[in-house]
Amino acid sequence: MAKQRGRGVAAVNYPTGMNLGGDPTQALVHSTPTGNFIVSLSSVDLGQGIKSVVAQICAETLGVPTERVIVDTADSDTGPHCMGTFASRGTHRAGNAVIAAAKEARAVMLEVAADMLEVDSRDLRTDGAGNIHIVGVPSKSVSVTDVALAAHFQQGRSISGRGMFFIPRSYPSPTDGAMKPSTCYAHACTIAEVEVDTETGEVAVLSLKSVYEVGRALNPKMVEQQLVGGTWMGVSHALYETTEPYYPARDHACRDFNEYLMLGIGDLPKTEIRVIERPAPDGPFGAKGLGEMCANAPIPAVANAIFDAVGVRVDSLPISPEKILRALLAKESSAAGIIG
Amino acid sequence: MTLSYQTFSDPQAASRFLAERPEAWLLGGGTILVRRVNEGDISISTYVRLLTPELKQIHVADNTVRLGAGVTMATIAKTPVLAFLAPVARSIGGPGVRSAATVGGNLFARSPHGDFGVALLVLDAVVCIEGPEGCNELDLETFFKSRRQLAHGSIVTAVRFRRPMPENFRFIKISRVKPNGAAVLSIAALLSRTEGHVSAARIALGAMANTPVRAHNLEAALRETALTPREIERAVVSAAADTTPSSDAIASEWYRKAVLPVHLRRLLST
Amino acid sequence: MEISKSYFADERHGDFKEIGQSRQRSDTAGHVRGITPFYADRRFPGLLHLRMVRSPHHHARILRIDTTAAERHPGVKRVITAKDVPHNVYTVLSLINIGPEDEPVLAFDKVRWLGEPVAAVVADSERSAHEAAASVRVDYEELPAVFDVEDALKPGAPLVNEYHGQNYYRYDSGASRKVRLGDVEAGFQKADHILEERYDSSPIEHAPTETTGCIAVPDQNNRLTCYTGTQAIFFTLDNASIILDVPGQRLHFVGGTAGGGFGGKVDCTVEPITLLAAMLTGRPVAFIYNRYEEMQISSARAAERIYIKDGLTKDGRIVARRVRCYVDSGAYSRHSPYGAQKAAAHFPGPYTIPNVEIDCYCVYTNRTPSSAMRGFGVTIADFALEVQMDKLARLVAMDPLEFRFINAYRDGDMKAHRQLTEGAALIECMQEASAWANWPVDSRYLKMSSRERKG
Amino acid sequence: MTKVPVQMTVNGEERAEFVDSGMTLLKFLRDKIGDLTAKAGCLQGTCGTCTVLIDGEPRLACITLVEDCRGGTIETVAGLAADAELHPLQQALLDHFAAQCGFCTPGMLMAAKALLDSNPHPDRAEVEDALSGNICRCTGYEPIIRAVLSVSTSNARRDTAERGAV
Repeated sequence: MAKQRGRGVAAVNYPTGMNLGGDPTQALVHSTPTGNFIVSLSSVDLGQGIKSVVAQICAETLGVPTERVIVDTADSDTGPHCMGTFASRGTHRAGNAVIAAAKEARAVMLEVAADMLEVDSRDLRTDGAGNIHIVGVPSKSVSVTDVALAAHFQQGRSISGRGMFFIPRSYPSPTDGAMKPSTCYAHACTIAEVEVDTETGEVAVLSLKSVYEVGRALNPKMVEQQLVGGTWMGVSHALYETTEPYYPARDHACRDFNEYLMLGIGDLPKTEIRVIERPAPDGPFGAKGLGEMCANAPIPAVANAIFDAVGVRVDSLPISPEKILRALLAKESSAAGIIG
Repeated sequence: MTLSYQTFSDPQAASRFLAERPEAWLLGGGTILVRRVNEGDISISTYVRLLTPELKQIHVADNTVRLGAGVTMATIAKTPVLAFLAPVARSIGGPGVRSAATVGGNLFARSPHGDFGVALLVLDAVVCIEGPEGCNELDLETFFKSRRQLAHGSIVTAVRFRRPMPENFRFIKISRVKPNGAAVLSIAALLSRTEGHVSAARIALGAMANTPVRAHNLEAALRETALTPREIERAVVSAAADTTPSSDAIASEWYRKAVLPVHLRRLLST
Repeated sequence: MEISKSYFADERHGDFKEIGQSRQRSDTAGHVRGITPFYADRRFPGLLHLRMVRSPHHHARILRIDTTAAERHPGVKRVITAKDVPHNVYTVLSLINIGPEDEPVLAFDKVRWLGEPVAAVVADSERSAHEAAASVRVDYEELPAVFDVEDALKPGAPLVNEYHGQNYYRYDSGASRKVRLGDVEAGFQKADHILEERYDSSPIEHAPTETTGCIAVPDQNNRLTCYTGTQAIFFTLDNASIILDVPGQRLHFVGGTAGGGFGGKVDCTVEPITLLAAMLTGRPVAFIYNRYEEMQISSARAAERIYIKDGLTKDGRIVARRVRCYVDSGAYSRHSPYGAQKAAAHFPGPYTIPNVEIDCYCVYTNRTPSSAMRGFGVTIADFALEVQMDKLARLVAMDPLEFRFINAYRDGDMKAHRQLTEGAALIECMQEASAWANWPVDSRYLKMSSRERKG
Repeated sequence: MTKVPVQMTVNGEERAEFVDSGMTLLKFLRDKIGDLTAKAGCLQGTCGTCTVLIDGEPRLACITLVEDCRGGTIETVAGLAADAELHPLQQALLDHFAAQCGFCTPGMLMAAKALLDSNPHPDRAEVEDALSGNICRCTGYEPIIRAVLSVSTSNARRDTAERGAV
């Protein structure tokens, strides 16, 4: 049995958004009578957790705890327009829209509080725990609940805000392709370690160390969810996945999860993640889109590690045991001076 | 036609019922039949459930094992007297599949599935078939060769085999997806040795033909050898003549042929 | 997961109370209790089921569609064919003025891929829908099919999609989306080494555990509500409005909780026909892909063929890069014309190369239409680029990681698509990886910064 | 259409219904008695999203006929939590951020419960085997494995504590 190990590296960047179509998303924020806040959106949660992350964004902007924010999304009768959840745009676009809406709502909230405390609203601060106080005088405060009640039932004001984030469409130049296809870029570098069975072409990915630059990890545990899951998908793409195993021939197209191969639960590499933050000036609290890019660097890193291990290149995905074995046999034949 | 479900407690009656109705099918664990109905196979409209208790029973007497066709992989995996078969049973999909999939159903699974049949084949199992014409027994190799010609209405009720010396039994399943994915190939081997030499060898292969097959050429090549690395190396090449693998979504014909000797060598060398 | 805070510390302002906190997700309690409402968890009395009659051919002329037996089948409420669809030929990106409309909701003159929908059967049970679908008779005349992207571009190849008139999407820049910077031929001339390589991928399935689908329900206000797993609520609503030729105010979309998407649920393939079925029957209708349909009918990540030719100096600088990329769009456009130009912008990779020539082609073949997937236009490009980088490094006997430092883009660098680099952090990712994974690089690379072009 | 009677226990509650003959357990649970926790991910028995327990065994409700479940004891996620309090497995998935889209979660939970009911202290390989029939496309499985192993560990701690008490 001949098992050989190797390491490979890959480094990538990833664009946020779909500027080439024009990229708008809107949000509305309003308070309930008791000072909870509803974010209305039409963005979709595919599992990435946008409902939670925009709640945190809204809370931070308003200066209230996250649990006081309720996100109502994806009902076309109540939520303002969002292009959709794709192109790593959800958190970035919806997040920015929510910040804009929450800022407007916050301004009203502080004005109401200012009337109650008989000060200028510019002299007010939120404590993040549900209170508004005068700068430097924490004892002179009102609760957000009382502010909302006052707005509704005494001052007759709506604590609400409208938010719009819009990237105008970029049209590529027909001659040289000058264009602005996206806003900020996230980055990643993965180092993969593999073990290749030279007699069967089977690959075990032993470990992956990935560094991701995400702008700002708005919720680190949720960032980790995306990055770990995406890394798995990358390895799975690299070694397993195809709906048409004999592409471009259409034979034996996969019909089920027995045939559509993915990296199995019993074969998981040791996956470790580190995050770097270089906040994007246009991102919500600096965040960049990270949902897509996390799957990308592992693919070439694994491919390069296979070459490092056994000295053959498989330049077509997926890098199946068969392709590796054929390459190894071809290398052996050419080393032996056999043409073929 | 709407679906229906019929139960029988007498295999003969079930067999007669099935024989007269092409749209009626005997239900095992559902992994094949219910799936087909779910996916829109309208040629099936009647499920036939045979409720004879023997179908779910395991009998061991004088080292002869009788497995009812309705015994599940999960049951086999936890039956101490069949411990040598536990790794085979556990390789048949995840726990949800294993607690449904039956011995009888596995004999009808299409390549690359049907790894339990590979183990049974190496055990020289006999299949008990209840047909419209009565009860019949077939050795498993003949069964696999003729299973497509079985009359509609034939019911596999049990398999019977002699329990081997567990240490003589070896099984390996090569899957892309780990654990328990569909087979690139599977190998079952039963080797008896006398004074260090192979006195009897039976090898069966899964996913190396349309059904599990015996590797007669390989078996002959192994007989009387001492399983030295050189002898194994020479012998495993001969297995090629025993196989006619197909390409499918799991692996190509070429790949299966290419790695069979490697996996045989590894299995025989342990 | 660790956040390495030493990088860009001076840019990381902010004293946050909520941001940066690992608050528990609001939806997980519902997930673990199994009470999160996915579209298929909605229950409506009198629900009808829609099944498609699909093409058994890769490419064929439709001679006749006979639905008589299906219409008489017990339980069938309606059989829908192309003539019932108000605006049958559409393309999803018409919303951003990308045309021509090139895909029928239901095929009528031709089928262009195996599995293309030809008729929809709406019945009161799944079984009845299956049976009726099997009884629809369609006569075909098979046509030659083309499956390979480069074969499709050869003269004399079978024409896949008449709405385009040729087997590629015609951009304003011609057959390909072009990016040009500098003089790539001059760059090759100056190079010490040239490496030209080909990379391929095959289609990849999103494989969400929840399959694509929706339930359309006529409501009390003469509107229709569509419960859907779409990734884009208004995009899908607006496309449905066009296809059904009904004003948007008659449609109400409810979703926002999808059982995985990964880009596979933005094609609007189920909502319009299901809404139409609900309109025609006055009943709630469910159309839910089975797993086979999810695997072979729903769009895949496009297969790509990529040729990269690089000119390299012996001290490890890439001085010219030419890329030709063929995106296998399958029989129709869907989102692929967009993905191909996104790829064009991406192709030099996160490296600064003075001479660049990129051509990305969106090619039509007789295959399941491909579309967006996680990393649209980028994932396969990155595979090709980063394997190419590894080969280039070895060509000049350099460490692959050091080689990337030499070429890495930094703030202020001009990218091939004429944008100045800003917010770069590739170098820092590699620095961290180098130290952490014990992949040593020369100290000068550890002193580099994405923020300035020196070192 | 033939309606046939079936009777079984679902999450401790006796259920007696008339159903269409040939109905799957999944359809029975979802359409007949309104337990929507088991999901229809493939209807092929290949994805595990419909995993429920029948008489303690993990079973795929999509390929199981309800007429074969007569007299049986069915457990689904709907019966997992004791009112407001989550089952330790549910809590562990929550704590480990082991759910993203949530569609595979109910099946994962039932597959894990089947394991822990029969083997309170599984090792990692046993957890992998127990979940090997359940597809998750979001998480990369690792957080789910860790969540299940954490329950195994806390089972062990509880066992030790109980032994200590005696």
